[in-house]
Amino acid sequence: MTENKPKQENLPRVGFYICHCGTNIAGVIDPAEVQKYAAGLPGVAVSRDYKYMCSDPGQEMIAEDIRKHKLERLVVAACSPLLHEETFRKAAAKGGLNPFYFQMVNIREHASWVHTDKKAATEKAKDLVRAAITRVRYHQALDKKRVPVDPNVLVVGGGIAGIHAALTLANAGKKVTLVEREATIGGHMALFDKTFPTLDCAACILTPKMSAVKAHPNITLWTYSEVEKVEGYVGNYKVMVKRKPRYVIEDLCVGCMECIDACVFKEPKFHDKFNQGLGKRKPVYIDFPQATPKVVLVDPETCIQLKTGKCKKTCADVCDRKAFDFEQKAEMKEIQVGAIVLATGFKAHDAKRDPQYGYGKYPGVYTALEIERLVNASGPTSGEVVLRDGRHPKEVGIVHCVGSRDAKTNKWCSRVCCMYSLKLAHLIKEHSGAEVYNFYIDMRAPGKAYEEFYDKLLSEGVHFIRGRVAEVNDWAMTPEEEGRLIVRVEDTLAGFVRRIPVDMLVLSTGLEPQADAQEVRRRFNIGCGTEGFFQERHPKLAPVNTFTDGIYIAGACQAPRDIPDTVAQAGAAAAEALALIDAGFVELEPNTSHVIEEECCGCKSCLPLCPYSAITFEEVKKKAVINEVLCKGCGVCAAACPSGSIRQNLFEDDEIFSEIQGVLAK
Amino acid sequence: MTEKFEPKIVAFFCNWCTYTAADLAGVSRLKYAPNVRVIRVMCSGRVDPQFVLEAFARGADGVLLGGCHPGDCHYAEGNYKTLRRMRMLERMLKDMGIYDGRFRLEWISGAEGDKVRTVINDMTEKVRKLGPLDLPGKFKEWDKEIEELEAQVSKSAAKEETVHAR
Amino acid sequence: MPDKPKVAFYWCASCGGCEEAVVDLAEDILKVVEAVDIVLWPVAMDFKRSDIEARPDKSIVACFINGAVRTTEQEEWVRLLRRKSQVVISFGACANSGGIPALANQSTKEGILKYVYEDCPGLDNPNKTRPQLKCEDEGRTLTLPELHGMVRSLDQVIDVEYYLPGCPPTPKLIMAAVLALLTGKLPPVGTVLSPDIALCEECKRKDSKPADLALTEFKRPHQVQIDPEKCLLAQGLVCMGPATRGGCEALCPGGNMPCTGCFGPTSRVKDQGAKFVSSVFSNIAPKEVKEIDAVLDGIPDPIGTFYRYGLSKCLLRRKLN
Amino acid sequence: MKYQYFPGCSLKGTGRAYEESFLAVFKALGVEISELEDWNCCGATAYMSVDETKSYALAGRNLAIAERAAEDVIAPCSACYLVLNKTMQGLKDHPELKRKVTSALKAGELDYKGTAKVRHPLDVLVNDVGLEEIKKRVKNPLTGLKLAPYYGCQVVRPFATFDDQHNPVTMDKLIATAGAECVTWPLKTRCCGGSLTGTVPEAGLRLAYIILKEAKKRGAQAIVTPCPLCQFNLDGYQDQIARKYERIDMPVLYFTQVIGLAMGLSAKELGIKRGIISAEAALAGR
Repeated sequence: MTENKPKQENLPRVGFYICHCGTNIAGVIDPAEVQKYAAGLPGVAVSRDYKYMCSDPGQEMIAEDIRKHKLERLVVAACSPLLHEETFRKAAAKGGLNPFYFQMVNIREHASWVHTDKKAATEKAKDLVRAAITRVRYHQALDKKRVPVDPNVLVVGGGIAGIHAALTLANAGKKVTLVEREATIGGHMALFDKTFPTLDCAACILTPKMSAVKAHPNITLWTYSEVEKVEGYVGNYKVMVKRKPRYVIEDLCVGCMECIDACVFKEPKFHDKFNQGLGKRKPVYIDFPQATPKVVLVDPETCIQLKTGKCKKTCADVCDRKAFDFEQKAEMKEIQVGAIVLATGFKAHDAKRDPQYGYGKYPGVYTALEIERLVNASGPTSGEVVLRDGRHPKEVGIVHCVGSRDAKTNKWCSRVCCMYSLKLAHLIKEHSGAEVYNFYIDMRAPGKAYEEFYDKLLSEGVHFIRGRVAEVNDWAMTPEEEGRLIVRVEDTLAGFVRRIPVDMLVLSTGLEPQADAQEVRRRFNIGCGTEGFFQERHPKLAPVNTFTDGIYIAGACQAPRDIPDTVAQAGAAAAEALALIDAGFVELEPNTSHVIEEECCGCKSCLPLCPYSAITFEEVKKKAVINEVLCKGCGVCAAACPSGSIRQNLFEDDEIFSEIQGVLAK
Repeated sequence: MTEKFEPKIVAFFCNWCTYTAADLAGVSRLKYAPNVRVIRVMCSGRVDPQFVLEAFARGADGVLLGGCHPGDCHYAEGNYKTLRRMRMLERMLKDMGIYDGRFRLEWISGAEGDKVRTVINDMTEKVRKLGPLDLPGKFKEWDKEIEELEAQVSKSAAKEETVHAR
Repeated sequence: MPDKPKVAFYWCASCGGCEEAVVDLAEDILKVVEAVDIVLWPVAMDFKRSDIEARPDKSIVACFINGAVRTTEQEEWVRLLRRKSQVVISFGACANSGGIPALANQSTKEGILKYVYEDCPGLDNPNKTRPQLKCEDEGRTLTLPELHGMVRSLDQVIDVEYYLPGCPPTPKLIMAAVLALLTGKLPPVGTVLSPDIALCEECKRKDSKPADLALTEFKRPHQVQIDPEKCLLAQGLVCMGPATRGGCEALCPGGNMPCTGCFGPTSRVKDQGAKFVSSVFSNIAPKEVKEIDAVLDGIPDPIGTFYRYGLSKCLLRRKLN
Repeated sequence: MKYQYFPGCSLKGTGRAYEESFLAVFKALGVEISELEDWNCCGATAYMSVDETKSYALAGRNLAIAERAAEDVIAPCSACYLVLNKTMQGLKDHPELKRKVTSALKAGELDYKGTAKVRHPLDVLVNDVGLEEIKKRVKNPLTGLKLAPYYGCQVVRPFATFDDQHNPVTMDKLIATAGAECVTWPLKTRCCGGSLTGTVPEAGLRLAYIILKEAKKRGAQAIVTPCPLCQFNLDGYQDQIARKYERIDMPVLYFTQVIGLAMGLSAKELGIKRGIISAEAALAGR
């Protein structure tokens, strides 16, 4: 079998440099010895050691040597390439050498700093240097590719995160398309009455932003729509959006809502999703008065016309704008964007997964979101705290950590439940005068003015019982308990088990990833952590970036978070997108892979390996083709090509084999 | 005099997690055995089983492969591909007589500098106990049987030639 | 009449299939015989070693050697032929990479002898007699060649100019090689005389291969009803085609059997088995160790499967003991 | 359909009515039942707390015998069901324990592999026979009868996979299939007093009383259970409960008796009369 080994006599001329890094390296490794050793290796034309290679004189020395000694390759033994690879590539370029004819040897982080045996560390440095010198002979001249960035942005999700990101981008003059799955923007925040800890009215702070979105000349708002497909790469995404039929022409409807009154159903009788099923709606409806866009829609599941085709269509008759269109079909729209902000939010934990709390079994048990609607002035009871059977609760229990901090369901802390439980306790007490019991594991109030809010609640006379509720049932042991819900809980501060009868029980359900988070992440080619929330590129240093360039995340789709943090993150995501767009182009590291066409047999083994869909199959030639712009340079395909027909720049087989041989040749 | 055997271990570390962790170990000045030589790849998925075999064939006493934890791969799923093929490679190595931890796959995240130390120390000690693998030496040893004959044949050939010439 | 070029054929550790392949040239063989003088062909003609020894060095234009090198006698022969030949063509999988005989590199020489002469079921050898390298019989000394410690490919013993791959090489490739030799249109030394592109290129099932195999199970050919149209890998069968050099025109897949890799790897690959593993196992479905292992269990003999013809050329060369 | 049957001590003693009704119902449903040959104590009772290994060995012996046949094993007693399943799991999780147990069994020329499948009759009735099939054979629907399903602690915890641990419903479905009304209550799996009635009677009796009282309060005419110990505790101590608290007079039936009645089997075949608190009034009065 052939091995294209460079012949001894035509070896490229290598310049070798070893850095002392003050005493950081020289304190353990003997640079002079390594330098002498390298000088004796085949092909090495120049070998030097120097105090600080990364300093200007150090770099200048390299550039000078390249010119003077006609060096064709460069090896520097110093710190980690993650730190200074770019520095020495530039030094090479300054000397007129292609920057990729360079290999760096890490003898600081990987040797001098981690070893105490000087002799062994020096030997290790020699091995690594020999490997690099052997390897660098195989290096190829490469160029960095630049691709332009489309200035338009897609924001997915119309909750407070998406709204804020869209407005920030639009205010900066970028064209934004905001896509929302529901009929209105506003997200979970639109359900709330008040927000903690300031207790400002959620509608008062949210609805102006919603209207601003609708009115902004730079924002195209598509509600009742979903992203179906995403193609392309950073700066150049092609997105397919499906606009579901509302059966009402959006541009014609002015939101007068006369059609709702005119519907053949005299009374609303269908499940009202927006009100968590606590209220009822008609087949033609609008989620809430401030819905944005303020456009009605028709539910095909319950509308007689859409189900049977036989209805008097009183709704359409009353519409003088002729906005009804019962023939409307789903529409596919294609847009081009340079960046995408994902703000798809969360799903509340399904309380039925914890049967011990009796949700769905006892009508007196509610989820926190239901209570949000119940205490909301514009909710189904106009803010009156009333039980499903019409009674007014005298005592109310709030169970914290339902679907949070629980090995059986979700291990994570949902971060907002303590605070919203406090808020609900306050509102319930305020609206009904009931005694309120909070059952908590730990009270977590780590935000600005949060602990103070907790203090306020304590002074309001809300009861706090530290303990995880074991069970809720209707098993009365005394006459006083008759007809009530019994909360059994170990009071871990008092040290005994208590039975607390209540009339209403609120389950503070945790925040979970959206049910389709996995599908969505695949559609956008980003990652999910083990718990299913979208994965940020770095938990500290790149919290709104993803591993796919040009796609940013904000809000509770990344992890449970409250409104202030969500808005801050949305702003950060918008800023990252702006930084990308305003640069105008992106430069790509040339460590991409490519298929050698005449060697490829078209076996498709590489196709499914690429998480970025950079590899496609060219159906005419029946060969695999790699789009080098989409390729992120992992090299999985190169490792797996069964006939060795894929090469990865900077990590070619020859380069790695020679490095292995070099490191072991002695 | 018997010198203490110092195993040679070749490591392939992914750029984003394990190589970064090794850098972190350095920055934290953790001390560990000087027996490992790291070769950097962008993703553990770039590691072709051929590289592992080549390292053994060229004299490595052990081969260590480090990647991101499952689910944390910088390239989404590269480490799963590594895991799958390396599970098979492990079986093949065993069938070829290389086992007992001479080949090791570890998931080390960028935050786990300490794990770099413990894994390297542990592997160095384990391989030290196993003793040298020394495949290049073995290859030479095995090929002695044909070298002997080669020498003989060429000798007799030389003789024949002289006879022939006469 | 001017001397026709002298050509030799020789066999080492092989099954005879390579000889059959030469015979399979059918009437074409007459053209060959017309063009050359065969000076050695143990399967068909009666020449002695002394005949070859008597020839001048490099007097044979081309020598085709099939079979792996397992014994001292084979080694002596190939060294002799090397000396007498201008060009040596390593012929067939056994010569190229050890072939089926090289699977013996999973056992020691002693292990093999012990099994064959002592432990093998159905053996009637109560005294555990083993053949002797030398014995005296009626005053004559009889000798037997000695088994080497391992099976080697031809190029691990002598230098080789060209390789004809296959178990056995196809008549078409043989004829092309012979023509190249006769016309002097020879590629660079070291070339494998077959297209340097993997087998899928010429496989009729290629189009039916799905992009994502996501295999959940491996099966052996006898365990399934093989679909004659569909890609064999897609059917869960280990088909080495993607990691195997083409040139055979996908004979086995055409005959409803998966490729077992006899043509060896392409020139870009050092170790066919390792490379195949890298490719096909990256594409299995499971992500959990337990489930992955369950899939791998479908391949009970990995070495015998992935190195069926190439264990001598495995980078590790043989099983360590 | 064919099963092996592991009676355990209860079904041959205090729980005879369970055995009678179980066999009668399964026979009427056309399910073939063959008693496990040469079975021994399941290993429950005091064994588990005194010597775990011996307890596992005892259970292991039954399992090893059961493995000889291909059929699943039905263990109607909750304790037997629990211990046999616990043994399978324990021997799977702890190789050392398995080694000890298998070597003990080897001495008795038994080979334990861990391939048996231990089932509860509730599971078999609902998932193998099926409610539809049972419904077809209901000749005498128990209309108007209000029954409280009481599962006890062992049958769904922790190994059962056929029902929810917090809120089991298989027996509820069977009661409904029998045509009776099912009481909803939160005490389905609360402790019946277990062995405490014998050791710490003041605690045990209180627990039994709580269950009986709540069932009565919710209008149940009888409690239905799949566990012989529960049946014995709830049925047998009502006199003592009457002395200590109040008289309840709540019949406690096996679910197999209830289904048997609905299928038109005779009270005699089903051992209805074996109960201490007579069920006759409840059954007649509906």
